[in-house]
Amino acid sequence: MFATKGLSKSFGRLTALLNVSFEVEEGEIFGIAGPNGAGKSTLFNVITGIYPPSSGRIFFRGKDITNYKPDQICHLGIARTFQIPTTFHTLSVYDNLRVGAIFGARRPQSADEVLELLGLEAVRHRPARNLDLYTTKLVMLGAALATDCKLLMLDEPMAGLSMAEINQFLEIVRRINQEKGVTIIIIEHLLDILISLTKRMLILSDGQVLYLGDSKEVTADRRVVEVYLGGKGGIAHAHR
Amino acid sequence: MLTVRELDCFYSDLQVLRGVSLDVGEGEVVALFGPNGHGKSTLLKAICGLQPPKRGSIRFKGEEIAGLPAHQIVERGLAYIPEERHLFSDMTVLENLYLGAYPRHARPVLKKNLEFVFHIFPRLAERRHQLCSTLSGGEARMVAIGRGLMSETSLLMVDEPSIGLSPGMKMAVFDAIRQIHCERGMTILIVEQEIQHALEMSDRIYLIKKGQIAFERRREEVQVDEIERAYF
Amino acid sequence: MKHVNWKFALAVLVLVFILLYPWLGASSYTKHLFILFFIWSIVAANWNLMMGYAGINSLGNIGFMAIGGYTAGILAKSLGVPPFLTIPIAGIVTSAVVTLALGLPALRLSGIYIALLTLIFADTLPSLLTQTREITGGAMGLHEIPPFYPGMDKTGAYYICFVFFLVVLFIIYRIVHSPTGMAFVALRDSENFAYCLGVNKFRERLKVFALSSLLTGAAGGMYVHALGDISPTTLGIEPFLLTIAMIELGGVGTFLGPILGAAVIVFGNEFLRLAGTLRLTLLGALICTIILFYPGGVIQLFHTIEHRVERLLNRKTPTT
Amino acid sequence: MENLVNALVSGLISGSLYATMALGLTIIYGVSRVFNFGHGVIAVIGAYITWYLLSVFGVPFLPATLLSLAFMASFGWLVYRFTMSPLLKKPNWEFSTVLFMLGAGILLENVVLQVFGPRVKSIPVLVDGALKVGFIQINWHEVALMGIVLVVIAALSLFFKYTRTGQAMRAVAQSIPGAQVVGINIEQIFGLTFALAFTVTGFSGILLGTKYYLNPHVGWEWMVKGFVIVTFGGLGSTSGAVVAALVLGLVEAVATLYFGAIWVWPIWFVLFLIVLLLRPQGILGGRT
Repeated sequence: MFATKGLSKSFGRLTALLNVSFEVEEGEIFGIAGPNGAGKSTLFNVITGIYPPSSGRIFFRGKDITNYKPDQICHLGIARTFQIPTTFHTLSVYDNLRVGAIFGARRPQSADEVLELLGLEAVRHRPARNLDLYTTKLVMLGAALATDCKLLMLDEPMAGLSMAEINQFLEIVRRINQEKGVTIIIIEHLLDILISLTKRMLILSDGQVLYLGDSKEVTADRRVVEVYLGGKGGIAHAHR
Repeated sequence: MLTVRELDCFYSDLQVLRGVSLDVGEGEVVALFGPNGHGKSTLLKAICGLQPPKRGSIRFKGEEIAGLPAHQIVERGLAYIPEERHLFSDMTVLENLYLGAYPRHARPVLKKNLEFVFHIFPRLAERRHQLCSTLSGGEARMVAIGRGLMSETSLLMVDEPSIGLSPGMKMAVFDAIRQIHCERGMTILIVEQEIQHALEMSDRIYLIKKGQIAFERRREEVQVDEIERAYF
Repeated sequence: MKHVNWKFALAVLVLVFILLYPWLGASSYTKHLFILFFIWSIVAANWNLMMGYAGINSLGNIGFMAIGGYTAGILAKSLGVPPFLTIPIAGIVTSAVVTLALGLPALRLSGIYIALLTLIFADTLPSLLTQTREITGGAMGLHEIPPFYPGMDKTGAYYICFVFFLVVLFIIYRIVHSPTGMAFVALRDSENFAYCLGVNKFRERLKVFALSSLLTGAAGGMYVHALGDISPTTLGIEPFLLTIAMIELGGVGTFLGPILGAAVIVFGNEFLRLAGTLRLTLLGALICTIILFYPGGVIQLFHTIEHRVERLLNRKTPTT
Repeated sequence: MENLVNALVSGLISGSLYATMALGLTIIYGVSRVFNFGHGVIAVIGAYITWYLLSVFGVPFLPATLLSLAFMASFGWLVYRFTMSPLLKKPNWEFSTVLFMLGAGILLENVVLQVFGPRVKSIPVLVDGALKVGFIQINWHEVALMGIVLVVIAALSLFFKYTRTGQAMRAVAQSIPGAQVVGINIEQIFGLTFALAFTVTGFSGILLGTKYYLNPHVGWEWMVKGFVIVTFGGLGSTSGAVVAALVLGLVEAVATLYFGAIWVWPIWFVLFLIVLLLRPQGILGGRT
């Protein structure tokens, strides 16, 4: 349902993405990982139209959406969250969701549905600035979800959460995927979480595809281990 | 030489560091490991004054420097080489290096330091009149490190020097850092993803996870599984 | 809930007072001041809608008002169009001209460029006016523009402007509390997130730009029919400064701020007349002082007082 | 033909004066990103102080100018230290500094009006007589002005290239974190930048005051021309500002010759609009 073909992005002389191609199936949870500076967030920004790609194409449900603007991409059914917890901090929780519902979905009642789905009724009238990290992340997720998206892109949603919160959050991600049939692309740093959550994943390194395939086999890939733990075969390799 | 105690640091409302304590002794090389987004860079930025801490103490050569503006910290002989490099892109390599010697105490020894920089990075000597915006990633990294050395520093903090570089360039950068330590006896605090390389050159390591020091080890005592577990 | 009620009561009280004022021994002069207050608070409120809510750093709104004023004046004087038509036409013409010539280009630009472009736009108008002396009266301006209705007195003008004032404020209130208003808060809090949730900044801003210039142009029309004349001095530095002062003094980005600011400035400016030539010096100093030391304006002062009073009351309740 | 050539020559002269006018703006913007909406009045103040020293105390031109520039430098530093510095630390500083400087400009304009009165003043010309080459006639005074402008521009570029402070200003303009990392005191450099820019602006006011009549309000017109020039040349670009000033000086002279002075402003506006739409980073500003 979603694919990129030969996507590249450079900023001046810096190449952030080079020839990245992958496909995501309808209803799938697809993982993206890679070390810092590998180009994961840039990939998200290019897909959601914040930066235009330098070359390559992006397809969503058979439609070429390369060079679409972020609001157009949202209206087609792709929503995203950000690595840095971002909400509209002067608006209430409910109004945060309403921004997505009114402008993204053009269907105000979707805000109420999301409020219920994520169990945010209790904090509905609270201003978004006074929330703990976990709830802030839920609100950000909720606003994205309220756009009636078909594809949800999550950028390191678990960073900074406690183990218990991570498990709770994973449960919610699975529910969104199963109950609402939303396809999900998730960037996550902790590989074990990604392995348990996804069937397939993409590993980026220096802006290029290092690994694309079955999540279970990723730790067996020598190059992946190398990238994560440093050159010369990595300490893990040297140790074994 | 550097003593950090109970440091709390915030990124707007988000607490990034929680009671971090760390020591770097004179002449030591200390490496800081930990997964991304867990506070390594923030710690370096807090020490060098770019991201003032909310609570806690940072003592450098016995003086409290927490909360001082960055330029006063540099003047005390502490240099930070940012991961993002922050070069002056419309200036030449040489102009960037000269600006590295901006603190007053660095100017009398400018020549000596410049020679040393060109000694460890001969490539920069060739490109001294080139604009920084036209350099490759590796060369730009060299300028950033060289600029830090120019400030006549006694403690060098290097943030992810190998990030985004080709394998060959990575080796060159690590060699240079090793040289800086061996030939100048510089005290170094390094954040690095290439654990193997960083481990080889360091005396001690710290591992940061979730904004806290998970453990501290001498190089001989490092358990590789321990690090692996923290990352995966 | 209680404090909402007393605020509402206060607002009603003020409105009733304004409604009855002509019968409470108002002089022709004080009625004139109220007319000025009605019109300027509309100009200020619309400017604030652009600047404070939509983040459009316009410095040309006085120019919009002048375009509306001249349009209405010329239509009424030269072509004999009745005022109930000239005012809407003034608004529409202003909005069309300004949105096409200024809004479409300016809103694609960022920050400082909007300020530059709008300021230079307003600066260009006086020379255009002198250039077209035959219809605009050049530096002399237009005089003896027909009033709202033949034989109108100050009380008539007072009530017409008052109704206009209420209608425009109601419209602005609705915009601020509409999805468009929410979009601006969202854009201010996090532009990229709003963008990715489907908010089109350019379109929302253009809407506000068109509407706000329409209402400002209409206010210009009200101005010429209520006061009878307009000249390039309307475009001068003093009205510009006065309006900026109203918004800053009242509180940027708040609904009531510019209205309060307009009240203080319009009535206060009369006292300032005593200061003679020092008046502009004092105004400049006032604006600087507010921006530097009290960026929230009068509204913030009210909020602080309100909080203090509430806290005082809360502290007393348990003890008594 | 004769008229055209003379117009071009006078366009070149006013263009070089506009260039010094634009320099102060672009220096402040380049380093601190503050757009000085009180710029014109600063120039006027510089000119008035010089005029006052010249005509009331009979101080010779050179010391009068130096005294006035010393005042401008300290004034610039004070303005930064006590108004811009706190404002820059608040959110929405971009527009609040604009409004503040606008308010301050009007305040100062009226202070000038109170102190010196509304009557037109003029600073005496530096040299009398005129130079005649064929049908072209240029006053020696104007030749001197062009020479001074050239010297000022050269001196500034040497300052930015070779002095420690000048390099630090460029460094701050290019990367604030980079400047912090090498130990540059940002606050100090910002303050010095304002001092320098006010000095240059005051000087341009003095030069303009020897060619045009001086009144308390003339600064606004100078300032708006400065705005258009720096936008043309690319905000923060010194060389761009100089070239743009010369081009616009010529355009203005030719437009006045063929269409009359009344069309000068609308033409500036249209040019400005075109530049903004085609290249918001300015004709000569390469980078955004």
